[in-house]
Amino acid sequence: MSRIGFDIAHLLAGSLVLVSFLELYQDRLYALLNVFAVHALVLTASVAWQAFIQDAPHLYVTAAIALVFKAMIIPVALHRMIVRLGIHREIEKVVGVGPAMLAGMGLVALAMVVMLRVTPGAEPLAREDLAFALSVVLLGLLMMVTRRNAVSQVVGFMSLENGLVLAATGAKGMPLVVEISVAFSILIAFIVIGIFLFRIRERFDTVDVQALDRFRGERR
Amino acid sequence: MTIDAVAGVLAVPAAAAALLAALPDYRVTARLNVVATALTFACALSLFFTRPPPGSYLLVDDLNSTFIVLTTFVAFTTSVFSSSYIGHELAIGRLTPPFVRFYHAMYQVLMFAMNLALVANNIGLMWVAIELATLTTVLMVGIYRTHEALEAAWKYFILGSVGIALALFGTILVYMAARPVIGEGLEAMVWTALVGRASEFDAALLDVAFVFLLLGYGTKVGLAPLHAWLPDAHAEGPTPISAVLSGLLLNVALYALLRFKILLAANAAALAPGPLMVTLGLISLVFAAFMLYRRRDIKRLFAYSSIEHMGIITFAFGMGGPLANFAGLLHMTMHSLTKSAIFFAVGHVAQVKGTQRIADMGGLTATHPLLGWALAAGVAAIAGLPPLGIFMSEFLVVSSTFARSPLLAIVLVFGLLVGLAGLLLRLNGIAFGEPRGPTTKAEASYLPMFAHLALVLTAGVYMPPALVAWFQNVAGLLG
Amino acid sequence: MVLIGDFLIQGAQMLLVLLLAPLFTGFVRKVKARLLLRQGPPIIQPYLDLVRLTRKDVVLADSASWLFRVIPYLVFAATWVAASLVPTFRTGLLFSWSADLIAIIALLGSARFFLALAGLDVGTSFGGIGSSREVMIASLAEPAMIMVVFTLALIAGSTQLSTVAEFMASPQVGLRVSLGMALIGLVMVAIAENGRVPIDNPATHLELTMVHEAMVLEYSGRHLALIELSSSLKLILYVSLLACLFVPWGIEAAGAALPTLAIGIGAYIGKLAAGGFLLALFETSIAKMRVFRVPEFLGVALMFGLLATLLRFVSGSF
Amino acid sequence: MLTTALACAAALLALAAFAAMFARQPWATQVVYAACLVIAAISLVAGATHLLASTASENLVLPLGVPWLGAHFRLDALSAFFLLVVELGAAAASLFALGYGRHEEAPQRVLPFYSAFLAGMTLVVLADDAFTFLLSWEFMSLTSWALVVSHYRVADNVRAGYVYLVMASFGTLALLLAFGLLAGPEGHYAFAQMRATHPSATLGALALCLALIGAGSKAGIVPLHVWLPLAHPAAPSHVSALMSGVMTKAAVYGFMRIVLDLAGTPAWWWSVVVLALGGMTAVMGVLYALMQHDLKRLLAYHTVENIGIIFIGLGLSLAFEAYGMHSAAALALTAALLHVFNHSLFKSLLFFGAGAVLTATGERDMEHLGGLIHRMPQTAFVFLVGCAAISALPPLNGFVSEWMTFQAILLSPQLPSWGLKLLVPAVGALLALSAALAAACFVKAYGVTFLGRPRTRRAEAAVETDRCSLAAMAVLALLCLLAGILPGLFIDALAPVSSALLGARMPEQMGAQWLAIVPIAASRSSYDGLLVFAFIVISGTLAALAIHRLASDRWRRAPAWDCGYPDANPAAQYTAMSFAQPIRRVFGSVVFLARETGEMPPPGDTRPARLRVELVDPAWDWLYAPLAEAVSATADRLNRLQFLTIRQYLSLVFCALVALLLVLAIWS
Repeated sequence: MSRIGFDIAHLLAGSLVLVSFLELYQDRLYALLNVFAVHALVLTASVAWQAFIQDAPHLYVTAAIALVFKAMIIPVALHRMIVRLGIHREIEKVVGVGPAMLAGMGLVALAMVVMLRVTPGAEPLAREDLAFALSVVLLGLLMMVTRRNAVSQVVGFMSLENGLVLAATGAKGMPLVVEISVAFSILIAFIVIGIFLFRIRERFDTVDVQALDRFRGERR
Repeated sequence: MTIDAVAGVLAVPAAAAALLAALPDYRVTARLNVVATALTFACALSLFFTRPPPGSYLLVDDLNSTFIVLTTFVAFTTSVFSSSYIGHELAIGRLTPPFVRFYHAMYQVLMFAMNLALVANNIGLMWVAIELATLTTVLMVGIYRTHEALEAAWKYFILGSVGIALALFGTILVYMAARPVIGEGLEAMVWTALVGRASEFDAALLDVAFVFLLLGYGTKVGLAPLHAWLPDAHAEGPTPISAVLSGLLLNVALYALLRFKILLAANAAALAPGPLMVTLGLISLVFAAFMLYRRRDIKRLFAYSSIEHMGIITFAFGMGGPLANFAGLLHMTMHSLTKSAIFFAVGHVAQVKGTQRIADMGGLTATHPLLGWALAAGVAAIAGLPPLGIFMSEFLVVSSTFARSPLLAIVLVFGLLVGLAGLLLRLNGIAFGEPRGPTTKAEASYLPMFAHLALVLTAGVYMPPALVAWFQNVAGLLG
Repeated sequence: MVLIGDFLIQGAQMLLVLLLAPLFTGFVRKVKARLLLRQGPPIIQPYLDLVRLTRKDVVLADSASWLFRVIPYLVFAATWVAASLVPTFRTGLLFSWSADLIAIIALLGSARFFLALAGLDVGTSFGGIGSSREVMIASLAEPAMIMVVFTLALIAGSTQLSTVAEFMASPQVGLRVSLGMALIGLVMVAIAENGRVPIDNPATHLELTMVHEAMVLEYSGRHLALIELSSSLKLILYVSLLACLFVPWGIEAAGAALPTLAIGIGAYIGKLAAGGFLLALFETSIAKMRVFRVPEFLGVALMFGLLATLLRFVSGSF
Repeated sequence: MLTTALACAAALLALAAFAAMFARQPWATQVVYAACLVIAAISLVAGATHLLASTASENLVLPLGVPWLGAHFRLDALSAFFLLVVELGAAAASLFALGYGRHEEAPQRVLPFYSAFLAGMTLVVLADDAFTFLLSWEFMSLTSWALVVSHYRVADNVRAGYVYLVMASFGTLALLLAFGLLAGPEGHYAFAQMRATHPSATLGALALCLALIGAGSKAGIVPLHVWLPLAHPAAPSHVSALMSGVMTKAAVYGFMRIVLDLAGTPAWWWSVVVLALGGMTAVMGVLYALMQHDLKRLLAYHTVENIGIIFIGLGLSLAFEAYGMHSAAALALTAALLHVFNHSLFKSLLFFGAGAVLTATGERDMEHLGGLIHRMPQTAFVFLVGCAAISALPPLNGFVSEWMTFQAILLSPQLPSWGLKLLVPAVGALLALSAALAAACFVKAYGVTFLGRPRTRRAEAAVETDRCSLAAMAVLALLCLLAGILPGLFIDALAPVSSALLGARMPEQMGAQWLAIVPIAASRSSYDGLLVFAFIVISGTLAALAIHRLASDRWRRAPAWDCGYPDANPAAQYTAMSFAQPIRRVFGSVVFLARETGEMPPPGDTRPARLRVELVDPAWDWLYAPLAEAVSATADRLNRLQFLTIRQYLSLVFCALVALLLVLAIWS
């Protein structure tokens, strides 16, 4: 593969990590949704690029899904849900932005350390890509556990899953990629609908906090 | 003809699922459900005699045919139990016919998914199947639509999804490791091909992959600290599903773990998977053992005991070696049979007493002797008291471990003792003491319960040589 | 022929202790009285008492059971057998091997066991007091006694009284610290076991201070006679035990001729007199102690016994 | 013989199944107990013949248990002796139960487990590989547990059962570890294989400690005894007799099998542990017993004491064996074994008596009894024999074994090691103390229960128990006397055991003149129960005859004298509590921190004066309560994890992931 091709893929993957950091940085829901849309766009670009350089046309489908579903439908849906459920716009954090960022740095470093032990194989792309994908995944998880707000947690999960797609597409000739991305989109749809159905206003917690105290046989 | 057996294991549930979704009447569907599972079990048995050659998608070897037979058998007995259980639920109006219909369809889908996961030769396919099974159970856990049921389902769903993601990442990594060696495309995901050339894979990549797979599938196995979904899912769903979850789904997830353990073991440079599994196993064992003490909900109690035993099994497989592996297999089988039997009993008890609160049950051996003694026997078995099967497996695990690494064995024994004390404490309250709660007669289906207990008892004192040879062979495969 | 002779000797020994026992009790009383400058009863008073008692009817409490009537005979038998197995004037008695020192102690123990039961049988409060105190004292006295036995057995290499006595008579014993301690311990135990001052006062009739007397409070007539007889037997047993263990001189070895036997008997009676005198002297010069000082008293005895044993262990020369 | 015994065990199991089916039938009780009696008798004969014929050990392998190993069974001298003990107790209990069982209100909760329990004990002494042994061992515990909770409505029984089963499993796990140690990583579970591989001294010592914990917790070694006084009394009386008289012996068997047979040649310091524990157990057991006023619990505590005596014997034999003094070791071992046998006799007898009293009065609390000797004279008589025997009074059997233990202690100066030189006499003192205290305790038990005047209506209304029960007790009493006056017979019967385990035996006894027993040499020490018995009988009858012939034999009834106090009501009698008061003041204040608080109402106040006694059970309050505290505290801490929010659970997963990745990063 051409050097430039590798550089561009690399750039896109790196920028995905960057956008993840941006997500971590936000403290307003709408802003977060916009940033996530950007995240999805970058992913789309990178997938499309992979499809181009691997000339694997089926990856374009994945890119399309990423573009339509993640970059457009989901953000809009969430946006409307925020309005509908009257969720207030602040993002409640367990950990402040600063520490969260530091933790994120640590995670990226960890991802690098773990991945760079991998022997540079046929093409370096795989290794670098994996490192970035792993960081995106970890950052997504970090976001899920440091944000109290349901919507932001969904966003976290989705960016985690973006990392997966990045890895999957980066893995040259990996079968079932499209199916996987479809499956995941359905999963996310479930989650979003669930939030909507169960009227989970602020956080996943509310449901079981009540359940703890009122419903379970396990009353303390 | 040889393909038919495997095809049957998959096709029968699939077809049944479609059919059951279509049919309205409860009686018919319940019967049909039983018949379908029976058929599946028959197909599974035939796997012993005729075995298809490994394809790029499907594979049947000694390891998974053991699992398949166990799964289909317990699925069969559970469906028998479920017919009477669901009948009662309908009678008291806890479930409406449409939901029952949905339930039966989902039951078959679940069977299909688990069988698929077991016979899959392609790690991607295996992943898909396990996730399908997870999502199905999520739907069934929430089927009562009560607040806490929904809450349990939701928790299960979220944690499960994260698990799914992690497992997928692991799978991708394995593919990445395999691709340079095997080449692009489907072949690089075929397990037989992978294990054949695992020694040439990149060790570091395999390590990372295993970490993710361990966490991803470990969530399904219910290993602490990934267990959170398990107790509530068991407690709030219909009891047959609790039985299937404890008896089967956990095994299936564990099976996936074992496959990858073998893969890693085949690569000398990769880190030994044993210690990780041993650690997680011990953590789960001790943690669950202590959790038993504060349980007030009978189904949650046994859910935690499932965590405990999955811990033991993981520990045994982590230790490895012919003795420990044999013990692990035996323990897994015994645990599936016993735990599902216990859940059968618990289901009827909860229906009779109209509650799952242990405090509201008591003197069961006096009010419902059969149920009470069956439950007592089940608890004795699960607590590892002889002459029941789990005693033998625990005997083998502990004694073989103590000779190899005493400290581990002492932790193990400690956990076992704490768990036993916790279970018996609750059993005392349930089975003996002044009778409490309604004493109406239970219209229960005792057959599955006692069939399981009889099997467990037999295995405790006598195991047919054929079975032993089989297990030893499998234990050899596990390395 | 020899066997018959041995039989006679054994019989003579049994009769001897039986006959001497009341006399010894009387003697002690007399000496005590004299030391207190009283006239005191005649020495043969105990015989007279026994005869008088045996003539009287037995008055049984309403709540007394059959056991109550059997016990006096049991107690008497056990004590007599025990007493007859202690060599008095001649070692190597025919049956002395049938029970060694430990067995003799145990025999006395069974006598006490039944006596304590008798104290509880009628169901009166004083009987209970007596029994419970008696067993408490015994539970401390027996270990002390056993320790003394250990010491002797370790020195003589035997628990067989005849053997021990012969060994003690032999010059190779010499003077040993452990022996001295054992002696003191044994004396203290003997005092406690026989309920003498300062542990218990055989002459008291103040209920709350009684131990032995309280136990037998309900007995009358021949039963009481037997009990009295066996307690004097026990006393003489302990004295002769002390005699044969610590002043074994004059005890004839087995198979001695008749005239020498006479010497033996003489020596024995001399020892008894001395022992009685010392006992009386001791009792008149000391006051009875409170019941709960007794454990301390016997604790001391136990200490002596244990010390003696350990000393014996630590070095053969002691 | 082995096949016979195994067949009997199988028959018992079958009987259990049968009983489970038909227990509710009116005839079931009689049939089951009769069948148990017959089977136990057959098996008893088998064991006795093997022991007396002293044939070579028989082996048998069945295709059961651990698959590739099979279930090994073996009948050698040791197991034959213990088989004899077990079956004798079983037969007696079944005979007793033929009458006693009629009063059982829930036979379906007793019968199946009873015969299964017998089968379990039989199998324990026959098993010859680790798995079979532990299987039968724990099966024995399980069935006896079911019997303990057979009166399931009583909360105390259920609690007792809980403590019992937990302690039992603890013991089993300890034994499991011991076997794991001896079996090695390849899993040589057959005892024969373990014998073949001679473990090193440290390994053996570890095995000894584990065996001491495992078997000791079942036998009731202090401080592992806490379950025993709870569980034994809770069961029906014939089962209590079995648990106390026989099951604890099975535990002793397990200890001997592991330590004397499998763990290789002992080192001298092994014995120190055993001796110290034994001495402590003996004294603590009897002191505990003295503080009780529940008859069955008192008996249970005496089991603890006797186990202590047995372990003293075993410890001595270990010590002697370690220095190759085989004959002395044989003496100590024989003493221990003889005490095992004797204790099984009189403890069963005493529990039967307690059971008879329980059925006659419905009372276990001695403070509510009294005067039973008038209502149930035969029971009173046999119970008296039992009391005398367990108090080690000559000429009964309890004395013989204790006497032999003393003789063994007297051999200790020949031991080279100083530690033992000093320890053994101290243990001897403890032994003497416990013997004396035991006598005191049984004066209390018998006096308060059977003598005096009835303290309650129910005691007044008591009636003599039935024939079968009496027969069972009478047989045991007779055996007690027989073993007391003809000890030589039994000692010689034990010779094969000691020669099998130690390669040495006590000198032939039956040859000695007048059937005396001579442990070492006639000049050293000897005891002749027969003569002593004869003397006592003869002199007693002589005295009686003489007095009745020469003096008066008349007697009349009158109110009790009691120093002229009018006949107070029965409540004024000495109670068990007040009887034990002096001893409690001497020992209890040290061991149990006993405190007595008497409250005397002021003059004119009609309230009764009260005396309250507070005891501290050291084992429970200082060892087990803290443990339970710790466990429940941990449970509380961890239980918070049940109440986290999903996000927190996710963070658990996240932390696990990061931790594992870190491990990877560092591991490289």
